[in-house]
Amino acid sequence: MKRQRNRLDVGARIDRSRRLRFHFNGKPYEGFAGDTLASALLANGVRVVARSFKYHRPRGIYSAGMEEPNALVQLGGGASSEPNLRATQVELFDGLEAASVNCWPSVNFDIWAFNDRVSGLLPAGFYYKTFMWPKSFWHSYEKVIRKGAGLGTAPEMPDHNIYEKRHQHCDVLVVGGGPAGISAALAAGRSGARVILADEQAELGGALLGNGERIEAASGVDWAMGARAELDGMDEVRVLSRTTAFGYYDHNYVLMVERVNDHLGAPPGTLRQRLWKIRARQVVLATGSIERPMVFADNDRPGVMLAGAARTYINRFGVKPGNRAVLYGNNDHIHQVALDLADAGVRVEAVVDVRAKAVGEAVAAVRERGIEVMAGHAVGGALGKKRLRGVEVLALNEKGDGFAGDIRRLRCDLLCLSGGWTPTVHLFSQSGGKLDYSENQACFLPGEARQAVSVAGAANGVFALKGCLGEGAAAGRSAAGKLGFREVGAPEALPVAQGEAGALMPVWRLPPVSKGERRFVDLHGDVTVSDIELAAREGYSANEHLKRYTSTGMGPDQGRTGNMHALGILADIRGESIPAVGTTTFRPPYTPVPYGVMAGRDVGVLADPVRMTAMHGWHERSGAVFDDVGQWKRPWYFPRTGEGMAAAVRRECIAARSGVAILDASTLGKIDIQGPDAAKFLNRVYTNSWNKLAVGRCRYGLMLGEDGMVMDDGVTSRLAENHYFMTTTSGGAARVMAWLEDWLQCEWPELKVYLTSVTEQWATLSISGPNARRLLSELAEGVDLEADAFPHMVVRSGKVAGIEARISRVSFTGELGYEVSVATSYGLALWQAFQRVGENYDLTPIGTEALHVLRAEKGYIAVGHDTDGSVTPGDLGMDWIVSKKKDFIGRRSLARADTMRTDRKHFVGLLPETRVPEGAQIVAEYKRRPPMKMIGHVTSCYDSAALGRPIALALIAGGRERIGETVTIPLTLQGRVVKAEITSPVFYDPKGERLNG
Amino acid sequence: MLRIECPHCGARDEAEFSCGGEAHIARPKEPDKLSDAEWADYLYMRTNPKGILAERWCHTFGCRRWFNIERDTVSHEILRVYAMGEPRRESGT
Amino acid sequence: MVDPSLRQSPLATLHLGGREGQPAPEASVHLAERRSVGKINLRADPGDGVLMNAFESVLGYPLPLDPNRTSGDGKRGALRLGPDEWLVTVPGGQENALFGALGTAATAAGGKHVALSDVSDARTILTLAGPRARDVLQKGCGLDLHPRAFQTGHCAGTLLARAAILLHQTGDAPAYDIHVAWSFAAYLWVWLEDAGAEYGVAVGEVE
Amino acid sequence: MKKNKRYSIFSLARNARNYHENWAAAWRSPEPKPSYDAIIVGGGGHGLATAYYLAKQHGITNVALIEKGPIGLGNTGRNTTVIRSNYLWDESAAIYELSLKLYEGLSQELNYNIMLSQRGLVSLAHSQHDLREIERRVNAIRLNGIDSEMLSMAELKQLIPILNLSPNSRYPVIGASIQRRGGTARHDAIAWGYARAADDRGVDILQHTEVTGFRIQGGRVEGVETTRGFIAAPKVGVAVAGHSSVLADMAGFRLPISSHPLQAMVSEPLKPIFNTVLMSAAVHVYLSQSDRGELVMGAGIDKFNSYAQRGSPPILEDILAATVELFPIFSRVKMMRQWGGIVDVCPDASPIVGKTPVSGLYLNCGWGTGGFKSIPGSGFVFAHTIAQDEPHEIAAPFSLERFSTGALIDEHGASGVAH
Ligand SMILES: Cc1cc2nc3c(=O)[nH]c(=O)nc-3n(C[C@H](O)[C@H](O)[C@H](O)COP(=O)(O)OP(=O)(O)OC[C@H]3O[C@@H](n4cnc5c(N)ncnc54)[C@H](O)[C@@H]3O)c2cc1C
Ligand SMILES: NC(=O)c1ccc[n+]([C@@H]2O[C@H](COP(=O)([O-])OP(=O)(O)OC[C@H]3O[C@@H](n4cnc5c(N)ncnc54)[C@H](O)[C@@H]3O)[C@@H](O)[C@H]2O)c1
Ligand SMILES: Cc1cc2nc3c(=O)[nH]c(=O)nc-3n(C[C@H](O)[C@H](O)[C@H](O)COP(=O)(O)O)c2cc1C
Ligand SMILES: [Zn+2]
Repeated sequence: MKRQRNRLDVGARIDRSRRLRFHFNGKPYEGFAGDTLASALLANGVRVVARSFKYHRPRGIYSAGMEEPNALVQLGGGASSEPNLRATQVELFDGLEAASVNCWPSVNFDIWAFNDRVSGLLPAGFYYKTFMWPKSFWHSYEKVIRKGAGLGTAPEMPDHNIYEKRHQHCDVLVVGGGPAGISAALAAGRSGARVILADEQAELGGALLGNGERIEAASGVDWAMGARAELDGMDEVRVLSRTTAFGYYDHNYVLMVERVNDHLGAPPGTLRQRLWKIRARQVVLATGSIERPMVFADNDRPGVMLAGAARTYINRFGVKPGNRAVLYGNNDHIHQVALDLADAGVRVEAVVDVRAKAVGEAVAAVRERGIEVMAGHAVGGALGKKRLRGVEVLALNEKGDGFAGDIRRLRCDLLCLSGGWTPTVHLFSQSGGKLDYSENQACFLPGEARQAVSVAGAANGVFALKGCLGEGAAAGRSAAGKLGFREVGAPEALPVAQGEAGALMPVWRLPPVSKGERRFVDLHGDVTVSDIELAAREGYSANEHLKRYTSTGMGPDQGRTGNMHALGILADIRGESIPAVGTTTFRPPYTPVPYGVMAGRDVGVLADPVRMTAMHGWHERSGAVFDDVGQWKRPWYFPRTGEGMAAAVRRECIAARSGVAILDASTLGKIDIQGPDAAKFLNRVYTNSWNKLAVGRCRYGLMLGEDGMVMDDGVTSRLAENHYFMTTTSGGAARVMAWLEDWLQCEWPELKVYLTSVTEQWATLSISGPNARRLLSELAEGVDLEADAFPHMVVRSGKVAGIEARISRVSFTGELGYEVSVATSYGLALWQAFQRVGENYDLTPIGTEALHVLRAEKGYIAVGHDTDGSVTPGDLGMDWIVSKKKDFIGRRSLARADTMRTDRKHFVGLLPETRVPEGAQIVAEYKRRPPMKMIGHVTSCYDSAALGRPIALALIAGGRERIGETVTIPLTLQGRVVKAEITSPVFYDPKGERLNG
Repeated sequence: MLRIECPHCGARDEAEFSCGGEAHIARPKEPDKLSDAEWADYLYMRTNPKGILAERWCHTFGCRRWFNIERDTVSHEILRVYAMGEPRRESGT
Repeated sequence: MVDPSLRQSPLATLHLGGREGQPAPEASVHLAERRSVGKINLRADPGDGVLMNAFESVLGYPLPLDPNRTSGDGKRGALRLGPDEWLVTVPGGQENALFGALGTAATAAGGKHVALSDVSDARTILTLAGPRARDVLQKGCGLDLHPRAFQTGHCAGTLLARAAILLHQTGDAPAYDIHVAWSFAAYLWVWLEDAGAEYGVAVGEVE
Repeated sequence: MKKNKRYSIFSLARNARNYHENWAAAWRSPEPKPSYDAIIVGGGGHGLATAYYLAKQHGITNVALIEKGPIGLGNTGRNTTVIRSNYLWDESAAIYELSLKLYEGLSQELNYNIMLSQRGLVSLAHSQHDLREIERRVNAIRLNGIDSEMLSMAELKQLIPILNLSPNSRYPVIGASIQRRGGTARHDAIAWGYARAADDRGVDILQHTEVTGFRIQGGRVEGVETTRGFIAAPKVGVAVAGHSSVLADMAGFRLPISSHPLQAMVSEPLKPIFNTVLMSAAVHVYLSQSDRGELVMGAGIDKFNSYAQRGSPPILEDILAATVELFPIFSRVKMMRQWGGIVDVCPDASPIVGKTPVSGLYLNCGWGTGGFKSIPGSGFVFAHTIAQDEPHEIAAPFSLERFSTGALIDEHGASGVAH
């Protein structure tokens, strides 16, 4: 294993006693606890860590945080493989494995780098201009293009970690744990408010962790650690480290992801990440700022780095990011960093400052050290390929917008850039807040807020530490204060030394030093200044067009380091101000979020509740095959050993027609309707009349949408003077209940009716067949089952198998039938009692499939099966159930031109030669080749045991007038054609005699 | 996720509610007297403003009660919560 | 009286048998099903004082008139579900008697528009208690359960994970009753055990 | 030097030599004329295609296309780009198939590569009910002469090996259909390609010009008020999607439309892993992988009205849970960006294309969650309708009158999500 040759001997926040081994691109390395993958790679002198998206240019580490545009890696393998992580954010752990993405065969030798050679052919939007001929070739071109695009690879195995979610309310949410955020949390916390402080880094401190600033007599880091201890001691404060607030939604709803154990390698089976769903009464955003680079030719070479990052590598990670450095920028920061570099033993070649008059404390200190300050100069280009070898420096003209004088070459392997700061306004902007442009600071600042949010510190354009501390505390105090929390004995402001700073001079674009040079604006997407100029030339000069045409800011880094330059350059080209050009939209997530954590535990068995009836256990033990009806599992059929579906269903049907069958009907929706106006209410929601239903009687009802289309059906019984009991279809239960409440509360509040859903209170079984009465009589007590005493469509109470039951004589099979309902917890006992006595009757459990065959033989509709929301009662031939004497929901719609057409699709029976799939289409005139005119479709089709042939139900245009005609069912999928005769939909027992047993 | 103030239960997450669309659409008293077009107006035509909309919500997973709110369809700000049956505010307010 | 031994729990399909009541020293949440509770859904006009008094005399406590509040104790009590809706609970087996008494009282008080529905089996009650109970619930419930916002005696209809529930805080431990529809109970139990796993879950004896 | 307009590999190579400095603007930025023969409001795909076909098919070239912002940034610029024509009802099949056919030659016709990628569109069934509906649709589509097939489980496995086909999944996949000609196209290219071609034929594309009112005299439209003044025209076609009700309000009528957020998202770019387009109506998710490598996914609408181009996060949680359930290997893939559009939803999930109560004013809207795929076809028939003042026969069923007559074209039930 190689020595960490760029590691400093002392200082920084790494633990040199804890060595961690890791592999990068298959090679072993060593780092220390506290390292990120990026700092460890730099410590080991690894320069090329990635290839760019389009031209596959070699790239190194550019930043020290989430803004990293280059160093994307694939982490782990197998079930822990994760694509596209920023090496600058990956905390090192022992055994970590990482590899560069988007290169082949290796990051150092990448075949695709050929793209860089022909980059002249690949300007922004080149694909819109070519690959059009020959027409059929695009598909092949596309394959190649797709291979070249993309970054990391999707894992090959399912994830072996788990994720969870959590809701949390708080008074004040503080996002960002730098000096501003810490101060805010302290102030709010001391007032007794419920506070959450979240920061995406491993430790609190923010910029203090890397910039060596001091507060009072202590280092900034010590101050942060002290604050952390105080916060941890407050009952109502929760500090969440490694937690990124990534989305700011309506009504102060903020989503955050906490990386629970990624830094420990997230062992299999453990909780890896947690989604926090925060509802905050007040939010303080102290999200800091991101340093901007400078733009010049070949500014993407490994060794070019943001100045603050270089500083962080030294102060926080004890890594010397290079041996010989040049600094280049437009503000004081480069001078401060020059001092840190020099202190760390880096040879500082020169500080190149575009400002003609570089003054201020830091500049003076640099000069004092004997470091050359090249004021009024700019870097024209970088030298080297896989590593930086030097830079070319030119003097600027007086206005600072062009070059004057000769190129001077400086040798270096590190170039630190600072083009100013971009406040991290992402979350503020997501919250709906407006941005204002600050000419002074050349950046957008939070303006008018739309939600209960304030912004403090660098995120608010306050870049000096003293201001950050003060503004943070004020924001925390004010947020808590708005909620009535008062800080007692607010401490004095902390003393911070603050030097004189020179003003920043924005420079977005300088003329090219030579034609065809590439100055990268968006490093990730390989977008250059020329690309932006081309886009503008071609008319894509709206910022939103520019973004999409060039793909600026569309990579995983979302243009953190490039967007402001793109904007500045575009404004320059258009000759307009930056605010006139405007930003593109900030969208969640702030940084990419794994699907897994958004899914949480809502996968596998917890993906969606499985609803089971009281009898479910029995069905399962009896080998039922289930079908999903909404969330319910319903027995579809009950095969016996060795029996296929067809045979099982046939057997079940025969049992119902000749003996007795039992069905679990518990899933039917059930609604208690009570009140003096109940009948009036039913009259309005059903098509038929409910005026004359006697107590103890049941009636079938059909419900329409206000558009006149059949919506649901079911049997309703009158249990008492003012008490009705409605049943609905299983799938429609919730919808009907909601629908009825809606009408009652919103349209007819004058009706005295109460609705209570009792679907789950009752377990219901239904028995049908000639032996149904005899079977029931063995179990029923206190109910006279004789036909005369208990006729069809009557409901009675009594005991069945010793259990209080409600028995109704109804039938969906056309046979003599009863529904027996008991309190759900007795459902299984009831069912088992039937099984026990049923042995003598060959009682056969049947599933939904047999039920469908049986009801289809009788021509009974199944709503949602034979109807699809476009069918009226008239279409179904059910005018008999539509009252002419009263208004009801949907009635007026039946009198519209289209619903009165006589050639609408009618519900009819079909006798097909062979069984056809449901959904098969019907034609009157068959043609050998499509297209042909369809006149309807098969809604239900079964092999009928009772009829000894296949039967079907269908919706056919003018069908009732066509009874007796033969139509054709072309089954193009199976390559056959079936003829069928149109009939009445009632195939079996048309007189309904069997109902009476 | 919107935070909606149920008049009965207090502020709850949007997930507990169902949205019923535009409020104050009264069912015509005598549908038969309406032309097809007038009926279609009741059935389908909606004011769909960019700005303040009076709409109905039901606290489905709470108290199951319907109520009205005024909400800005651009900012999503909820300006007013009021009972079912209470009239809409005069326009311009 | 129907033989209560014929009753079955909605959790039967989970085959918890044997795990109930096992000692779990590490556990900081306690999960159980409280099966034997009679429940009556009551709808009436809270503004009808005569009616309210009549109910109070039957129940021995007043129906709560504040939203999201309960009255009575854990065994016999009423939860306010909505402006004109309550859930009245009694020890299992007494629901028929109470149902009758409430009905009679309503009639006697001249209550023309009152609805009573026996919903004892429509929902079951899962009880969740212990120092981390709140943390378990917050994994799937958007209510603010902080003691400043939700306390013993409060109730709320809400969502827990993908199930509709009625949540009732019954003690400061904290302890909660979670009323959940019969057919969602098994799902919710599995969800709760899963969510509680990190805190250790003791599976309680069935009451 | 003469600017380059024609696109080809040769012109690209030629231009590379002078650093691409000679490319002409794809479309001009003209000053508005006081009057035009026709005005199209809305610079989304539908408006731009309409302007193009007005010029190309009907020789009406004195046309202004008026767009309040930059073109193509409404739903056209933010949709998941699923293209298919496998619709249930004959009326729908006709218009979507016309569209797909036009799409198939569009790169060449517009001389702009729209990157049509006919990689096949798979619809999943998770229950017997789903299966029945899918079969119904496939049968109908085939008899309409449009390609569509059922896939066996084995074929499905071969086509999408990473799909979770375990019977123990909460929503096990029990069947699927495919339209092989279905796929995706580059959304921006549709807008820009049509704009460039329309401009080439003389259409004035007026960006950053917002229509603020209509001038209507005696029931006839005379022109539009805009933020850049009044512009006269005897014919005005409106294709503003989510803003249709706002424009209708200006013209004094209401529409059966409500505007809802529809959300979408992309993952970070990945190497090719998924080579079809997949939709599952039951679990409400659809996804594809773009040429850049992102997984592009969308969901169902948020249920409340909104003009905010953003929705609520539970929708995202749901689609991502569904996605992980269907593709367990995507659990560690990351969502990179999510956004929303404003979709114009009709009660029957079908569009409105035709005349309005104001003569000379025509309307194209209600495409809701599914109108990207219809851009060429809809533009074609809408241009005809405007030019002839008579609905094109394919557009006729999609009239506004159908809400009075009741002849709705209900694409909800059978199509599930209408993407
Ligand atoms: C997230 C999402 C996913 C989708 N996925 C798919 C899919 O996979 N497949 C599919 O086929 N469809 C999909 N759609 C639907 C599809 O995007 C739309 O139906 C289609 O783009 C509509 O195009 P358009 O031209 O009518 O509208 P838009 O593209 O929205 O254009 C309307 C234009 O009108 C302009 N405008 C508005 N008001 C005015 C005014 N007063 N003056 C001037 N101009 C005005 C707007 O600025 C806008 O540019 C999706 C939509 C969304 C939001
Ligand atoms: N020299 C200069 O010109 C200059 C310029 C800018 C800033 N600074 C220094 O930077 C500091 C600014 O202090 P501050 O507190 O405003 O910012 P900060 O940068 O110190 O802290 C911001 C913190 O917010 C976190 N963060 C950002 N977005 C987040 C999100 N979405 N979720 C979770 N965490 C998030 C970051 O990880 C960081 O820790 C001061 O020390 C100041 O001196 C100096
Ligand atoms: C098909 C498609 C692919 C997209 N791919 C990306 C992408 O790779 N990177 C990205 O940042 N955004 C991508 N977007 C999203 C856009 O950046 C943008 O968010 C979206 O068009 C909505 O616009 P708005 O966010 O400006 O409102 C994509 C959008 C679409 C429609
Ligand atoms: Zn409520």
